Amino acid sequence: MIEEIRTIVAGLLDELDAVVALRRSGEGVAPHLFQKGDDLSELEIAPRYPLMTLVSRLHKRFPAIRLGVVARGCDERAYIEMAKRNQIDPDRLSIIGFACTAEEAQECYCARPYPQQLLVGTPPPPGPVNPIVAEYDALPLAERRAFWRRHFARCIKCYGCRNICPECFCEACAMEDAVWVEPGLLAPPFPTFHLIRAMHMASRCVACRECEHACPAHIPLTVLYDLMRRDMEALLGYVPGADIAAPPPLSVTLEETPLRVARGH
Amino acid sequence: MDYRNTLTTCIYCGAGCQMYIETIDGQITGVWPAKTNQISQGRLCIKGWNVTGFVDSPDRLTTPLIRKDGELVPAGWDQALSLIAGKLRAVRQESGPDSIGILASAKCTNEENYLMNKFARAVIGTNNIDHCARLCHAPTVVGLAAAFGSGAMTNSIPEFETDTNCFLIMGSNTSEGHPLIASRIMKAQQERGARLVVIDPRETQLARIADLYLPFRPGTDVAVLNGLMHVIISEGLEDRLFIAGRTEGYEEMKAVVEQYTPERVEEISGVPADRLRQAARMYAQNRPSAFIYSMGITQHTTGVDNVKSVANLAMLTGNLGIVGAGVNPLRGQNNVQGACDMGALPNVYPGYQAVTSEEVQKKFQDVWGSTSHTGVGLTVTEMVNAVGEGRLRALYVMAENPMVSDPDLNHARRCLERAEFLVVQDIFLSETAQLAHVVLPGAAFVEKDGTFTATDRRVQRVRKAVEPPGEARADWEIICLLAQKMGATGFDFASPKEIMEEIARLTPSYAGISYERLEELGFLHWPCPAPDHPGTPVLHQGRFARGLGRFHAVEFQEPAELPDADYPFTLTTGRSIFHFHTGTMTRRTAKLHQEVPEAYIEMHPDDAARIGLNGGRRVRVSSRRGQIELGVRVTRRIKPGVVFIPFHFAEAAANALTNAAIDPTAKIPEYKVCAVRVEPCHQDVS
Amino acid sequence: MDVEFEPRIVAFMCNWCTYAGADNAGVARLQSPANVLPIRVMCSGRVSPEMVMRVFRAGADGVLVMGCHLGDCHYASGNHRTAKRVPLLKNLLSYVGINPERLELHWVSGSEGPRFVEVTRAFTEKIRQLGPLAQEVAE
Amino acid sequence: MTNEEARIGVYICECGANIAATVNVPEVVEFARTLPHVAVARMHKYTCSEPGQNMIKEDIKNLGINRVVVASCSPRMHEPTFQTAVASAGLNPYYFAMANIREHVSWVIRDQAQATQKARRLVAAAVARVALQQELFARTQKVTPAALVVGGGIAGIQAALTIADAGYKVYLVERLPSIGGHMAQLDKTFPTLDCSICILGPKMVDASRHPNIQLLSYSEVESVSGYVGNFDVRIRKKARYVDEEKCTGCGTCETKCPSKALDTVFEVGLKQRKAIYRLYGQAIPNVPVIDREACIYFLKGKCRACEKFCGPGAIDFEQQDQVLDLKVGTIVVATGFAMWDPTRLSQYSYGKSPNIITGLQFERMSNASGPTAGQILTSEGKTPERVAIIHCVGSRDHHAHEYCSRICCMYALKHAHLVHDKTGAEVYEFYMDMRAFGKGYEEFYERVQGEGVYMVRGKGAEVTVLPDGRLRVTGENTNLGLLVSVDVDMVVLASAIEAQPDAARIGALFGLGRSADGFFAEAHPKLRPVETNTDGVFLAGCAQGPKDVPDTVAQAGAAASMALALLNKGEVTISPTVAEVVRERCVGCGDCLPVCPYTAITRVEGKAQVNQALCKGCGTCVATCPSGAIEALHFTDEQLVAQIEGVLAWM
Repeated sequence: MIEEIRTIVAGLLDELDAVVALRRSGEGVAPHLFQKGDDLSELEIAPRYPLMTLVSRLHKRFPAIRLGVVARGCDERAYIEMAKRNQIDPDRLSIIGFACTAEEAQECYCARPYPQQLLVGTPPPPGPVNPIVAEYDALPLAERRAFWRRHFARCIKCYGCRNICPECFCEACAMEDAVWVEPGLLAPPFPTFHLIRAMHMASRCVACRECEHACPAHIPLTVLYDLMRRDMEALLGYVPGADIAAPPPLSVTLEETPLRVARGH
Repeated sequence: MDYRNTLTTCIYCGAGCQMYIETIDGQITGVWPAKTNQISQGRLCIKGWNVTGFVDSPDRLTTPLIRKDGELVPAGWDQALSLIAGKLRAVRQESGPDSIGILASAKCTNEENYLMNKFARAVIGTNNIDHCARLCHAPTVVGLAAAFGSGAMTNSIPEFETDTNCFLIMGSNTSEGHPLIASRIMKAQQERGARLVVIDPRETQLARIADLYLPFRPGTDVAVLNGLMHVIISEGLEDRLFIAGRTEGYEEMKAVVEQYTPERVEEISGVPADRLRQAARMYAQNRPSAFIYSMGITQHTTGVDNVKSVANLAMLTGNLGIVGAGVNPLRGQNNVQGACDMGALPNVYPGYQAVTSEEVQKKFQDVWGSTSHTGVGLTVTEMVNAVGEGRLRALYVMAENPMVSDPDLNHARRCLERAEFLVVQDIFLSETAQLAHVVLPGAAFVEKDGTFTATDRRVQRVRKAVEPPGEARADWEIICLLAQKMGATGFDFASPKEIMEEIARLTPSYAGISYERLEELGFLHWPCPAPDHPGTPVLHQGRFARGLGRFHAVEFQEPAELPDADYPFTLTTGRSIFHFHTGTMTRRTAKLHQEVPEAYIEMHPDDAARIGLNGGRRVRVSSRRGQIELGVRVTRRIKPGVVFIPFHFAEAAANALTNAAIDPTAKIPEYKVCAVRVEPCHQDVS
Repeated sequence: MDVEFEPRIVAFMCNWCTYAGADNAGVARLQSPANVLPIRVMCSGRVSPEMVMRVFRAGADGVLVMGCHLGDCHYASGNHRTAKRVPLLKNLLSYVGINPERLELHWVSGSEGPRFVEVTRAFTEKIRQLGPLAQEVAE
Repeated sequence: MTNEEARIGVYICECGANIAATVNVPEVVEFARTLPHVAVARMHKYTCSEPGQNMIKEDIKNLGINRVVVASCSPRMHEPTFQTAVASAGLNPYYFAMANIREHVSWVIRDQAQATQKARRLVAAAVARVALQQELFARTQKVTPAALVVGGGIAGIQAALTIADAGYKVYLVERLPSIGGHMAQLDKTFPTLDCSICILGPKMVDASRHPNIQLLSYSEVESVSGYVGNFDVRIRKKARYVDEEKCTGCGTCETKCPSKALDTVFEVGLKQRKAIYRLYGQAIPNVPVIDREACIYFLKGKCRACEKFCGPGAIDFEQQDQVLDLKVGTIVVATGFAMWDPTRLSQYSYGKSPNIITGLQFERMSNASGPTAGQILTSEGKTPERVAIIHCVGSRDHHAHEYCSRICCMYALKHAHLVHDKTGAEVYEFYMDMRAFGKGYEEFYERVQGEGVYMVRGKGAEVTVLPDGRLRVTGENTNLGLLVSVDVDMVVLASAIEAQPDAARIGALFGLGRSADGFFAEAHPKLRPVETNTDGVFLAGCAQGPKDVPDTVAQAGAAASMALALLNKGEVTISPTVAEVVRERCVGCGDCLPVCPYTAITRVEGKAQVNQALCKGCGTCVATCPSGAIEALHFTDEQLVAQIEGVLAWM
């Protein structure tokens, strides 16, 4: 698989300016911008980093640059939401899509562990729904409260969930806006800090799970985001990362994306 | 289009997290957490995420500065270095090497601290070298050396997540001081059900999620620890085999501890007797149990006693020499461990080799060509006083800021203002640098290569990602240049890599450490005596460094200053997660500054009512030594009668209030306890 | 919450419909609960999820978002966004254990004074039954 | 907030006893004095009065008050009053905030303690808010000296003439091939019985000849953008396939055209017309159009008879729709009404017999130029002996429209008179209440009664078609309390008028709201009857609600004078309470763009930008932006949060 990817990248480097992927150097692996002449044997596909964040940064910095990116399903979904919001220029990006392994799909609870532009690998079976999410509606309010109070109490306000998130490309963040969240408190104030993010994620989260990996407090953030994504689909028929042509559902009128029957709480 | 990600080690706290510094065409464009690093595992705290926030600050020093008729004016390197070299030579000739003092730095690399110790001893010929470890873990070094024969953290951080079954955290606000270590503790508690006991005057974040929280009166640590041991012994929970086989002095210790019944301890410390019992059982019955502490234990006039008591408790329950247990002092700075290892102390050479030992002196003499023979040198606090009294005529400070970090700042200021010749090497014009005669522009961590040694004796690489601004230079280069200016040889290093080779030659515990191995393995725990040695995550396995572990019989003593009618509150100081030490870097980092832009004092609502704050937002806090004004946060998370001030803020420096009274052996000041008065400022009521 | 619990309810009212409706109720001297504290905005579409969360953070026991009936929005479709946000937000609140019944969305036109009173009375009673929010968000 | 320290003056109004009776005003004043930044707090019996306003002005001058809070009635009532007062004392009007302690407190809460506490909360909120308010400055814009009148019925014609006479350019848009509207279809007008087209005709001619009026018949408004004083309007002038310049209106083409079609519009389905036709004899412009659906050439590709016989060669099968872009300063919407379709309620059996007709069909039948040349005839061509007229068909009916259609009673009486007059038939009027409120109306009612028309008080419940084709009308005579049943030859249904079927689309076009009855909503039911919630757009005629000709003409005049007031002023002030993008916070994601109903937001150099002249300040974009990069001036997050914390503070 990885060899296949390396060959494709080698080929693309003739037509493109550079290709974004992971690179092993010395003791570690990090995002890298492969250019002609670089040693492609250093190209890696794990661990995962939000490569579209880098693509966006490069597109903004170099207005003419034509890039390739080695992408998983979640990377491509991130790309779709970012391109839709003018953070990536689709005309200057080609996606070298590859399929995740069945194990990866499992641990990511990934419903679509491969990109639309699949070049390498075969689609594995989708992962299961996170059991907590699957059972969530049966959970009484008091238990939901206890659950999140316990988890949020550990938050050390590193903003890692936001910093690592490919969809959190804002210049200014509501979580840092003193009008919503009193600054300097540990754990950060409830409910504003975490719920503002959850609300923003409802139409953006592409379930890459990076936020949970980056969380020093091990908060199961995507339980909340998955629930919001589920509602977003149920209420407004919107699935983040699915369709580059679908407008942000909360921005348009009821005529454009009608409100379906609300689910019971 | 030059795109790079440079792997390096965080400069905030001693956890040893790593991150990639992303640069595009030589400009810093971002930070990626290092998923492959064993400590941070792709996670960072807010300081780590914003670790480069200050690097491009317009306040950075870009040229050497020389004081001309009262003013600091830009100068060339040669001019500045010649001036310093000339002055130091003159002073040494007139008043001898011990009229010169040197402050090394826990922020700088091992290589730089090694060079600084070499400069002091080989070039100047004095042992007057120390650094701010004095102000944090000196009692640990002394106390644990006495008990175990080695003054460092006994175990390694990853064990907390995988093996520890009970954490006893005392005097450490771990989630704010060492967030990524707290992360391991949280995971152990979440996923393995490990027990968490927190003993602290403040209801810290970990206290709130703890299985058991014991609030207590600051400064009564020994009483509480003796109380825990009393319960353990009286309930027969001690580890008799361990005590018999690996320790000495048990009976004397036991005799003292017997006096500390939970009821008596409750009287002294305010810890409810039954909760003390529960804590003792939880710690003793869930081996491996890790005792984790920090400044709350050490920054007392009884710092060494506290540390010895901690050692007693761990030995009593056999929690030493095994994975997941141990006595774990968390080092506050990125390289405070390394600075100590590298001999930036007045009493030891690198690797804790005594300056008083003839053979050690000879060993270094042989390699260096010369060294000091003047015996144990002065500590930070002593040097500052000596400057004030004129005994110390010249002081060379590398990347430290005693004008904010020292206790009783007004006194410190008076002293340093009298300095005949003060050289400060830093990246910003710190409060201390403002008093200097010569200022040398150093390089920030992203601008130089080297190594840091994390709190668990983990040596990791620091790598250069960008060039220093203007004429600023890496500190190791500066030391070499200065040494050469003074005619010294043995300072012609081409890179830190070469310096590490010399370190390995002279430092047994680093003997097996080299850049090649670090490049391959990522890290090594000292002791690492040989190039094929895997390193030592867990100390004291099978035998203690000193042979048998030593129990010390320790009696409780009150802190030097207690609240009274004039100063009715007990002030304790500490950190906020959003800032680091004297704030020179974090307060210049927008994302951190916006979280906590200014100093504040925490006080209990009852106390707020007592002083008639009614809704006011600012207070005046005064002690016998000074007075500051700052904002107030009313919170139930602190004991009535106790107030807390973070120490990062020069304009409202907690250390204007703190007491310079020091521990007799470790010479650490009592930052954690002093008596203050708090009054509302009335100009803000509208 | 020493004596009998008196809920504090923040009611966002759009300037053109609901606020006029509330005025209309006043002119008609229709008694409505003192617990309802009006915040006038130009359009219910101005009420962001952040704002609603902030109101709960500030200690309100319930929040009413009220605007023009769909189709009657003074700004044509401002209230369409409100209509979408509120159900999502109610769900979100419920997921972290805040009773979603503490947030309600109602369309009240300028001529519906009686309806305004009906809505505010019923909501106040419901919140009275639910009790103080503090017990649900205390950290 | 500006850096100067806020010095707030708080003024609590007693409003006579309106507030003082339930709110302990002195207590609220005392409380206000304890609030941060409050420099002075006073009470007044009538704060809105001259002396009340002077008190505030004096404090601004003498005590250096730089923020003002008035706690009194609804801001919807007096906010402008006080803002003006504050401004006249040299303080920016946006340094003012109002607490509504009358409509929201004293009038709705009996318990004095509760009322007083809520008053304190609202005052605290206003004080907290005003401290954060920023000074804002209204801007002025030139007004384009032209008006658009939409709808060429009597309302539109009247409005157009009035504006044009005042010397301003008017574009009069009519969607049908001719102006004239429903009034052109009518026979006589009540109560004077003068011939409708005879009084309308001259006005139509005036309109067509007026130098300042550009007639755009057979045209529709496609889009409207811009704002009061500066609207950009796009008009589609549908292809007539006849050159208006060349056509002399001789009518030869119509006589030669071989293809017929049913005229469902003007003749309400009672008469055929040709494929090339004029709406009616007196049509203006007097130029035919070709109906593509009926034209043989357009259907089969050959014929062109009209073309052959047209002397001036005005026929142009190649003609295309024309798109005109107009700039106007103001708009009068006079789009009229539609007739309610009686088939929607089966009990009237409408459509089951040709002898059951609507009021409008009767007008055509009775009209000399109509299908029967003015004779009242059954479908069999016989003169009816008995005719029933049923009122309130589709109005005052829970199954149709609840409202009273206002004109039906009078036109039904007129029909009774005409039937009686032309045929001598027995006429039965089934009515619920006879609503004859206008000038000379009651007298006309008397007169018709005098003519021997049978008045049956009670709604005609049902119409059934008997086997022999006659019609049976049954209903209750509520006066006598008996069921009545009458067999007649003809039934006239006085059906209601309702909003145009495409009123929703038209409303969206001009940013008009609609009231529950479906007609366009005026800005205030009493005080602003012709204004709308879109500045610069006014309503005339039945588009706003059912009314008869005199009322329509009167309202058209009113709308015209509102438009003229605007045009005369020559400039408009743009409110500064709009949205503003904080560029450094904006990442250009564009989530806000589709939100704006006025397309006031565009992306400029990768970031959002608000056209403040287009923005109406709803703030929906503000609530949509995840970055908080848009501020709603005068309703900023900071101001609202301060207000919220104010109302919530325990006290």
